[in-house]
Amino acid sequence: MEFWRKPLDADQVKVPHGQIYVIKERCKGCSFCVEYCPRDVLEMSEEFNKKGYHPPVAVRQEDCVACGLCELICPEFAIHVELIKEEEEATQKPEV
Amino acid sequence: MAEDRRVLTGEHFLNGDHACAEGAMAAGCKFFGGYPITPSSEIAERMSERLPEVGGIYLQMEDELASMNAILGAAWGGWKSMTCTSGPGFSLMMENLGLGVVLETPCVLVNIQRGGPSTGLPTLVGQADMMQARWGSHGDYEIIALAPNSPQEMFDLTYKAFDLSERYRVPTLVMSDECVGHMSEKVVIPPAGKMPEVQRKYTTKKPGEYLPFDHPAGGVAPMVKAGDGYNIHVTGLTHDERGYPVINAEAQDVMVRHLIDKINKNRDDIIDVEEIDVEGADVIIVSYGISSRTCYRALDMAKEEGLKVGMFRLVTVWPFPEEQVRELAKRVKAFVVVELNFGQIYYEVERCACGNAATYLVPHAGGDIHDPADILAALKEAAK
Amino acid sequence: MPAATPKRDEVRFTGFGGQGMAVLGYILGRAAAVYDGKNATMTQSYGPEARGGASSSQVIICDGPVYYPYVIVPNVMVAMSQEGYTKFRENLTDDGKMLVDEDLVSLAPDEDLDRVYRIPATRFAEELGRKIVANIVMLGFLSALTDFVSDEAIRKAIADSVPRGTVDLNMKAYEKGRAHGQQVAGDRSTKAEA
Amino acid sequence: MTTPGEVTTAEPMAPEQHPMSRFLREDRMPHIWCSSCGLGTTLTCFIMAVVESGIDPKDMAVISGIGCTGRVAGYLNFDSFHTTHGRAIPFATGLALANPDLRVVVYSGDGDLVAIGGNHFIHAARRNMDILCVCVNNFTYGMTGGQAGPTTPITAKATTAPYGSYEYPFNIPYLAVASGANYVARWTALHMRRLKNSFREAINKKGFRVIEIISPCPTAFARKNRLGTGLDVLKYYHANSIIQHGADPKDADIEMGGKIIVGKFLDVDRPCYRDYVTESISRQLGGK
Repeated sequence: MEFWRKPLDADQVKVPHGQIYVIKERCKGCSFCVEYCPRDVLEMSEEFNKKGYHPPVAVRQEDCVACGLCELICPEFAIHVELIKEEEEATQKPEV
Repeated sequence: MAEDRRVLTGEHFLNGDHACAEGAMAAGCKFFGGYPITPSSEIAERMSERLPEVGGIYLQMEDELASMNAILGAAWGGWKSMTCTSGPGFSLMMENLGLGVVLETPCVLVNIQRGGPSTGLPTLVGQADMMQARWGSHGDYEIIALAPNSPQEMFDLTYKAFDLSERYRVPTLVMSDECVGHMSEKVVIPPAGKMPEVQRKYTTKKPGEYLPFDHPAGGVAPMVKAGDGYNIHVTGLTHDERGYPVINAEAQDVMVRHLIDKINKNRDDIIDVEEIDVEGADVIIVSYGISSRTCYRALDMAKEEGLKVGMFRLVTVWPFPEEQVRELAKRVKAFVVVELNFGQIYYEVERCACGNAATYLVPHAGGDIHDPADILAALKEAAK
Repeated sequence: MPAATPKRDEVRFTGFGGQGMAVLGYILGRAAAVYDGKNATMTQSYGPEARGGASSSQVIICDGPVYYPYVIVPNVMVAMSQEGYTKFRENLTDDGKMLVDEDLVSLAPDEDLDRVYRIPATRFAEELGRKIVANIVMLGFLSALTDFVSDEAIRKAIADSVPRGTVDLNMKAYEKGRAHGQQVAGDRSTKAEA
Repeated sequence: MTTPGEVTTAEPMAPEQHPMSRFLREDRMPHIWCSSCGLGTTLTCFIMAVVESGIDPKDMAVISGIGCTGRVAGYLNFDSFHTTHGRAIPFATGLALANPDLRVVVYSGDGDLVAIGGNHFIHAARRNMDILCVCVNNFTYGMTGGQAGPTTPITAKATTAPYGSYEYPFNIPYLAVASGANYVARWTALHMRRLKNSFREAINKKGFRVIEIISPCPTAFARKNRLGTGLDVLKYYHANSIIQHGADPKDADIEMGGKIIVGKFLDVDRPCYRDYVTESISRQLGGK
């Protein structure tokens, strides 16, 4: 059993969200991104790319916090993540 | 603006090495990367003193491998550059001379030849690196090599070497020797205004349109330098016009043909020879560099004996003046080749004579120059 | 090549490394080429040792171009070492002049004394304060005895070739040698007339 | 992307448009490096560091020698030079001197930089030449099949060391510090953020700067020594790297199965070669 300490201002901190993109044909299936994603967003897919590797897939996209680690560790320039802007994320902002 | 220190003007009594350095300066050389080696060190010494005066840099490298590479780097940084060496160092430079050839990089390499093989005769004359100049680096290519026979020509031909290297984007060799390098004679240098700096041709195309290794018929692409915003890629691998590696037979054919054609198709422009009394001669001496100075005397001696002898001196050794020798071979009895080795240019002459004229060699192992009497004896034999 | 054979003078300097034989050749050549408008070629024998070994230089002075760059038969030979004298003494023109440092060179028994000039160059140089200018004393003597190069040209060449700060000393050495040369030449011609 | 189960909250951008694209020669992708090789990771860190440093890539030139790492110059969309084996540093030296406005980076491998090019490495460091020298160390000649090299640890196997290497390897940070570099750091390919920061820091410094990156070679070194996949090697780095800034580099030897000391070993501002040239020439020649 792990104990997590919750920051007192946790409800005020906006957790960023990221959109993950995989360029499947570039992937060589090293699984670095899957292994080192701090939020376990990625898994190796079942599908093959043209070179016979299994590219990763974002199975828990909603957990992605756009930390960019997958993008940084990928040796193939095959995965990148885009920070989802707040206004896009928010539903219908009221006009003033 | 202050006086142009690039050009040492007027009449001077200079040794060949110093004259070479001054020729380089006049051409606008800004970088010298070299490693001291007898008998070329006087060039390095002169450059170390003179380059800072014109805002250039002399850098004594850790070895000749580094020297050759550093001048290639400097050339792509936008400077005209040179190195100098002798036998052992020349061997060490060969690999990266090939890099210079394949990167089509203008630069000048001066070899003050001494006796070899190996350490050989560090302080004494030789001319046995002539074939190494032609074929020294691996692979197939054409190169330009000039052979001065006086301090004045050390100045003039070093200047010219810079000009040729820029026009054909090829490392250009000045194949001198210990005797010319260490000989002092009058060197006359015109004023700076009459001696313009050799200009590099830069592209006017925009990034994206420019191809650094394009090969317009028989010509070369203009250059850019690092930092100009063209994001060029330059590789020693076989490459296409963009400079991108392409590892197949077709790309190899296109690239190597270009390296050869750009020199071969411009032979008339590149080749320079000195002809003395060639018309009506029975026998023609073929020589170059310091050996040609001895031949002048042998020529006099032969004339005194009533022989009809002429002389064909190679100012440009590579590319070899094949056509001229072929034509001469149809008109003369024989060629007598005089060089400080046991037959290098001799075989070129024999090849081009195509059996139309006999070819004799007056060999010499180096360490000293020929005895004119030996040349005379060969001329008599050839005239029979 | 010109048809007529131009006047060609050849000088050989020989001594030890460190005596300035190359400098001598250089000054003479420079004087001829740059200040007298002639052509000159200076070459030097060149070995691995910087000091003490045999050293020699040669100068050819010519009205026309110098083609063959080495001395064939010198008109003048300057010997500042026994070794140099012995090695090269056979090779001199019939009317050639042999200049030796009298303290450093013993003449061969069969030497033709008429062609020899024995000069106390090193001793003179020591008297002037620096043994190193013995070569310039020799040059002064050579200048008095020959017309290869003008006195004025040699003086200019010395001033341009020696290290700054030593011009006066070198000039004194030159004058000392030259004065001695003029005196000896005068004595000899008087003797010849007598 | 249309992967099943994916939650999209925005229209995806063109998925082939990787943010690194403008810094890469896209027409040469995919690169030749093996699956789970660390080289691509180091290159991403480098590019990100360039972006963060604010330097216009047009003012940078990258020079490589030969080998897997030697291909870096060919993939980066900067002015880039792929030279002969071992000679990237002298080429870079000439380039840096001819154009002082350029930031000159040598990016090459351990065999290229400290075996055949070892002499150039120590002399460029001695001169404190204005070059950032990135050495990706995978302990072997990977491209040619895994021969022993100058950094192959004792006992490690290679195709030319079938009984295990008998030779002491070079400790690159120690060599660089002893030779006179201005900045010396070591990271592994797993220390991406620290590596990137180190790159950024070094890019903005003068003089000879050395960053060694320990990187997996799954196909040659790891396979020959039964170290598993590239991922297994990264896990090994994770378990065995010790970050120790300011450590004495002589203590940073690398042994098979041992700890890897990483961090910044040296960061000084000794005047570089050009500073001495400028100072000396202006002193000697004045306003000439």
